[in-house]
Amino acid sequence: QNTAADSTTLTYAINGGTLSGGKMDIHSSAFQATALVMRNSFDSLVYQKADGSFVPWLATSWQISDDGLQYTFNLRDDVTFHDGEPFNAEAVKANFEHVVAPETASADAASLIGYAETGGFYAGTEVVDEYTVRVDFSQPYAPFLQAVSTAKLGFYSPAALRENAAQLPAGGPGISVGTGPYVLSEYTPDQSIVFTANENYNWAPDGSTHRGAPAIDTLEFRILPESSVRTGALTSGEAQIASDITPNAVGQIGDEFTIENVTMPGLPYTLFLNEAHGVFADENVRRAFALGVDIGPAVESIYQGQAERAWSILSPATPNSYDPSLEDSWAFDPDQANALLNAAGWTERDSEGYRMKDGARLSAQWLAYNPVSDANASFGDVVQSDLRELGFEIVRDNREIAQYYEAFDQRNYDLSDWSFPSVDADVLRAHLHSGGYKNGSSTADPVVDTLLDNAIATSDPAEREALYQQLQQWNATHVAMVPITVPTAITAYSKTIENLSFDLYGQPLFYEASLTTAP
Amino acid sequence: MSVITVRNLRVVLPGSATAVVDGVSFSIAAGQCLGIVGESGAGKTVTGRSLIGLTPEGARVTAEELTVAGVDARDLTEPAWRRLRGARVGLVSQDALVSLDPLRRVGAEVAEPLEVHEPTLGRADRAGRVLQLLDQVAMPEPAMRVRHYPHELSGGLRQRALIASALAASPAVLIADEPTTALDVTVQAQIVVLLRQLKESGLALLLISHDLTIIRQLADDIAVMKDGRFVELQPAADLFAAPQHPYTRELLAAASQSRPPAPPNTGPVVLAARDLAKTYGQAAAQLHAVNGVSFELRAGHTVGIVGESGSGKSTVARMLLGTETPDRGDVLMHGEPWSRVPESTRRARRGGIQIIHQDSLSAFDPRATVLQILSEAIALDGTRLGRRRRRERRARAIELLELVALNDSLLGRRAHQLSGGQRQRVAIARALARQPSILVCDEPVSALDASIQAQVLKLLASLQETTGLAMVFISHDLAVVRALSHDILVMKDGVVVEQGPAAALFLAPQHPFTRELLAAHATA
Amino acid sequence: MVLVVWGAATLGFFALRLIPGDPVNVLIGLGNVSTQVRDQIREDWGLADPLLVQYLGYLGRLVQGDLGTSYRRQQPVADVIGQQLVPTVQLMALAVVFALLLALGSALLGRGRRTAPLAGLLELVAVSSPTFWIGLVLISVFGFGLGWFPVVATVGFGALLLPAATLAIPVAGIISQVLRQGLDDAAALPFVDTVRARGASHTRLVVRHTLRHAAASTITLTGYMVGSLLGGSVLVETVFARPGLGRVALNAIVDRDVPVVLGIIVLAAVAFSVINLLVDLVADRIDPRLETKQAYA
Amino acid sequence: MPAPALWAAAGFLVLLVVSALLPGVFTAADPLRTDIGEALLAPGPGHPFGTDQTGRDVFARVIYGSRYSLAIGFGATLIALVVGLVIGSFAGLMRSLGDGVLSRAIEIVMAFPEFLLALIVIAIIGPGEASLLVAVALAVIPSYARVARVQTLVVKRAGYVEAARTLGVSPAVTVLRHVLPNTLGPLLVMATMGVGTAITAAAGLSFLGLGPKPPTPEWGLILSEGRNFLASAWWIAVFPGLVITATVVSTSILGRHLQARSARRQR
Ligand SMILES: Nc1ncnc2c1ncn2[C@@H]1O[C@H](COP(=O)(O)OP(=O)(O)OP(=O)(O)O)[C@@H](O)[C@H]1O
Ligand SMILES: Nc1ncnc2c1ncn2[C@@H]1O[C@H](COP(=O)(O)OP(=O)(O)OP(=O)(O)O)[C@@H](O)[C@H]1O
Ligand SMILES: [Mg+2]
Ligand SMILES: [Mg+2]
Repeated sequence: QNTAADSTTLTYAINGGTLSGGKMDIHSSAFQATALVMRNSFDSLVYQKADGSFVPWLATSWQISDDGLQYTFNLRDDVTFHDGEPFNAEAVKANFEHVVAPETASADAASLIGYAETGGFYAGTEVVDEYTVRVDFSQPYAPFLQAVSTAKLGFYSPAALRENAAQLPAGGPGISVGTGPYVLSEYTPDQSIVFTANENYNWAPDGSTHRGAPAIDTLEFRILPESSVRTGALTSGEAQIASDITPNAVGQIGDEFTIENVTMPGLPYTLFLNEAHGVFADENVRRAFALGVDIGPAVESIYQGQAERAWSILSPATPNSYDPSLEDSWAFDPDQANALLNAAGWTERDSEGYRMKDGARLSAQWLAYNPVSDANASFGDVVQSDLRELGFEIVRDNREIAQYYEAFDQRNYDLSDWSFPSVDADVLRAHLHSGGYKNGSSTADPVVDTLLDNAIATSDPAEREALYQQLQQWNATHVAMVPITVPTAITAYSKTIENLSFDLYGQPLFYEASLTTAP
Repeated sequence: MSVITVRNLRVVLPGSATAVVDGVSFSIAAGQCLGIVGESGAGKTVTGRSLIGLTPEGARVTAEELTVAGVDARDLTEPAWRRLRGARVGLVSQDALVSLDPLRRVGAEVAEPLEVHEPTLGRADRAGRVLQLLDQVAMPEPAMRVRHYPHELSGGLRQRALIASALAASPAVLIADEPTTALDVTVQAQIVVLLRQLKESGLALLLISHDLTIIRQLADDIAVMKDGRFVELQPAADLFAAPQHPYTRELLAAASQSRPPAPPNTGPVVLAARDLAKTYGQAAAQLHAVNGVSFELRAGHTVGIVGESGSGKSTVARMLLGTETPDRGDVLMHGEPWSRVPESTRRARRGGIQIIHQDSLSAFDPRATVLQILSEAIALDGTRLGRRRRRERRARAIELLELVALNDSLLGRRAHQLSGGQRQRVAIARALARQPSILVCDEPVSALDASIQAQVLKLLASLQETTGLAMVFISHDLAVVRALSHDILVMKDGVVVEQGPAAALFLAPQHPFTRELLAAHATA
Repeated sequence: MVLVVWGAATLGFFALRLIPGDPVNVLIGLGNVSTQVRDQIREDWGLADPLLVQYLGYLGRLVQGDLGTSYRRQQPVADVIGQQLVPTVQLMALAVVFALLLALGSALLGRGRRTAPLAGLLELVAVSSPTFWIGLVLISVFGFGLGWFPVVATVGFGALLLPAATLAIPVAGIISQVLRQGLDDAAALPFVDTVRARGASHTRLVVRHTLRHAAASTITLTGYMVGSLLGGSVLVETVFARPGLGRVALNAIVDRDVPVVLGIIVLAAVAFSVINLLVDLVADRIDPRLETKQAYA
Repeated sequence: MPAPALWAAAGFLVLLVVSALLPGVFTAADPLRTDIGEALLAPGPGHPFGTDQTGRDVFARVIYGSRYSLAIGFGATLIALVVGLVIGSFAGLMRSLGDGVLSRAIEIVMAFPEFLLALIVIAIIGPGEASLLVAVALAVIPSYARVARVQTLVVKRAGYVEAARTLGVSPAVTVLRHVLPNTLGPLLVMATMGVGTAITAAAGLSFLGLGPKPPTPEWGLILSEGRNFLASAWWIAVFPGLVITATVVSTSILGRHLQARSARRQR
């Protein structure tokens, strides 16, 4: 007898180890985990469907001016925030202004909105009337619609922005106040985040199979950074759904669970070779690096078939941009790599067998921040081992986040690594544009900048696709980054959850879902 | 009707082929006392304990007969022994001062046998019995004492509590193992009185002691034990009148030894104490450990200091040695200031005055061998000898050992591998290594048994004769002081209550306390 | 006690300044932020003042009971600590209880002639197993394998059992060694013979007598171990994903959240002093001969 | 301690020391060399402890890792012992003022949770073998200092120190010849026990990512890397776990033996 029939609770085991460090603010956090959790409390202006098209959500309709410089949104007039404040044009304006305010120190959301301290093109937000709002740009910005479909450009209650701005990064009930189907009702850092159904909710995106308040009353997100504990929590029945399942755990999860494996769009897991520092200034060395690591088998073994080898700096899942011609375009070739290193003048050897030039060792320092995931660490071991065969030393430098940022800001490292999910290929702007905030390779090529600028200025999908393919080709030649694997979001959940849907990032969306009693 | 009958008792300890107790037979009737005397390690304790099943772990106990309070105690199981212990046989262990659980109140300790053997007894009844028992052993103010912890009681009171607890479950036999060692003479006498009363009330008593004088006062029969055997077992009167065994005679001789000192020559004053005073603690808790002690010591002479425990004897010794600075007064050595000069000045002259302690074990670095112990002192000698090489130091060490009647086989041993007597002699050898003109002896023989005591005293006397050493001799045992001293100071509560030539003092004691001391000594 | 707290706060204050890394970076994270904004933040947080001024300011506030504001969470440090204090105290308290019980069990097991080596081995394995290792094993076996204890639940006594056991095991190993040593030492004391001569059974001997003797040193040690429990609790909290001060401390150091670290240091110093005081009181009660001041001077 | 256990412990430690100094004696495999084709092989003839997720030989990693773990275990303990002894005996020997200041200082550092101290040290120096060693050492120095101080106070009052004084031995010689050696005894025993604690503490810090950099084959790091393979490839974590335990057990057995010996000597 399930007496909980009148009150359903779903427990969701997530990694989320980073959230406690002031990363609960959708506007300032660059972490994907923030969006994953906060999506439940925050709606967007538009909803992006699985096929990449946009449908109304908080905006009933929108117009883009012919010059591509103005986006006008007509808003629903029946939406209220969790604290009862009305959602209207003023609220949108207040939120967008919060994103670009210097005190917010936003990285990702600001980039999404087209703001930058220098070289940005976000020009401001105007209230046209109570339920109409217009966003202006100084140059055409095609990805904006996609940007406003993400949780990171979601909306806080204006009251929260006024009164609790400083507490937003810490987050919590009464602080993280949005319009979403769930109200954040309890937050214990490093432990759990509890959401309760928003009984007033009646503004689901167009095409939603469910209307009104969500079917599940309580969502408890359990923060469990140890992956084995997450898996165990799921299989023992303590949680009904768990995300960030490691590839090697997939095999241990039984048939009573569904495994959702979503290939992430955006930037794959990529190594950034910093041109502005040390040995990677030399293109030959960069190419030798890319050729000298036997990436394919390593990916196959470490990700145990749960993730594909990446060939390009964009994931195949990124709409309207991927260049499939790059697939199998280069192979592990230690001879060629050795030849390139010789050509670059790294011909002498030291006592440990590493290459030398002018008394200096061929050595690259790999900057990463703790904790490094098991898979990434293993991959690093392979890189280090393979390159040692070439006489190329890799020194791992895993730092705590504060020191990581410091080194990163000064670009005084040789090599770093990350992936960055995004539904829009414009993610490359942050990573390759000379002014990009995550330009880990220190790329500063006018050609690249022009390509990126042109790409956001055109709204013609085919034209954009061509431009992004040129960028991918550019990287294949210049090797600013070495794509490794296309990350997948692996989520496993009990078959008692019905109608669970996933967004393009592989994040579960609980609004439509319901729980049945165990069969 | 004997309460205890033992025939041919034999105890073999694990890991040893020879028996520690061998062929021992005796019996004790109700109201009677058997005394066992003998030197340390003779097997007295083991004999006593085999009557209560507490021989060392793994020991094999065999006997043709072993009847304890009507029970055949051969091959008893542990639970069976437990029913016997306390209820039929009581034990007052050697080392009375540490034989009560220091963390429990006296009342609880005394009550424990009742809890074990008479579990039906109510709380109030038990408390009543405890008071009654304490009353029986003449514990003053028993109602207050039950709430005290053992460390809050003096040695004599602790011994009484221990006896009370042994008697609690009304045993028929009491084994008292060295019930008076470590106690003052005055207290010793009180305990003897108590034991005598118990005996007279019908208890069978097995009294173990190395002190013949105690045995003599209580025992009806006396057994003399040596190397695990009874070399002699006789009614007390017969034994003292006509000792059979040579060892018994030796024991008796050692006990009665109190050689009057030879008349002194008038040598130079080597050490002079003037109005020494020392106070410990502050304000309310202030304690005048020593107050106004003065005397002179001449070459070849001995000054004896007696007094009960805590009277300030050791404090005087430390001030003489210059390890404690007097609060008032002064010590002069060879007429020169000594106690009030800086330690660095004193160090050069330290060789001239040396000390021997009661507890010689702690006076040796546990890591050092006898050779190292002696070498350290030899090397300090200001003469050329000090810089001589190892071989010569070794030779000198052997010489010193011979001086104290030891041989070089001990050179490689560490302090804990020596017997008490050997250790005390090594301490003396070390003191002599510096060729002092003054030797301070602070209870040098109190930890030793009678025969060895006698040897050490003899050694000291002969050293004084041959070297003209001046000695300060401290003891709470009048007999020992008497054996060596020319002048005697009697101390009580930090003050000298009487002072004078030994002969006069013994003949005509002036102070009541001295008389009390002498009286206790005489009964002993 | 005031001295200890002051000393710890001072030491902590200056030691934390030695950590490289600009707290401003922590405050803003990754992003394009102008030096002007940085300076503003520095100004706001009083990081622009000379070190000594900052130090005196800190002490001044500390005296008034103000621990400052977390850089990271923008909350008063007292609140940050307050939120996490209860779970940590629960965890540690239960762990201490477990450790003592386990130690007692092992010590009693170790009294038997044949079981002694077994107890010794158990102790050594307990001491030598890294905490996170024990935690993962306990989770897999008792949490997920047998399903006896909830792992994911965050409230309730049941959820506390496994983490507390994990934290307790290595500590129990150490305490047990000392307890066993204490029991053995006490068993060699002369009064034991007296007790046996009264006909007391072995159990009675241990329960009524030697255990008390062993307890004094055990409790002193346990008091000292409480400090090191914080280290273990970081690992336990990480493995079991529990909230608590251990992780707050770890994250605060990683984040250079100086006010929070200092707050925890001050709290730890206060706790240390209080616990030592309690331990001394208890030890005094157990052993009437002890005069605390002398015994530990 | 039964003799066979003692010999086994000593033998094991000797093997460890040899493997730390000359790892090549035990294995020809390269602890850092990955071989994806050989990944996750169960223990077998070629790989006595199996291989890990990147095909490295776990046995070779454990053998080569002994260098780091022993260096941290013994190094940290040695540092703590020496520094603790110096501070503690200074405190114990000095007259009231110096002792007061030093023992207050010890107390203050002891009030710091060990772990916090270690974390701060690592934060200051940055993660790595060296800082791990220093951090672990620093965390335990106060305990050693405290014991050294108490022991010095005891020894200072011992009869044989007074005996040396009355013999006229100079204070410096007394300290060197009598006080220090007798203080050292209990500390040495504590240290042999401490080696194990140091190794497990270091493993804990490695687990948190504060230890040596990967792919250093430090035991704690191997253990931590292998923890998610417990169900599918138990050997990655179980063998290093066993070796850690065996090491600690061995040092403790030796420590207890020493303790028993010195206790016998004191009696
Ligand atoms: N627990 C034990 N283990 C080994 N040997 C023991 C033990 N107890 C006593 N012995 C040995 O048994 C012999 C007899 O010892 P016992 O204690 O009976 O002597 P004692 O006559 O009582 O001497 P003391 O006058 O010193 O008390 C001694 O050689 C002693 O070393
Ligand atoms: N260092 C000290 N601090 C405080 N009190 C002390 C100290 N040394 C001795 N006393 C006290 O001074 C008094 C005299 O002690 P002292 O050791 O001189 O006595 P004693 O006559 O040698 O006794 P015993 O026969 O027991 O050796 C005692 O009450 C003792 O407690
Ligand atoms: Mg005896
Ligand atoms: Mg004395």
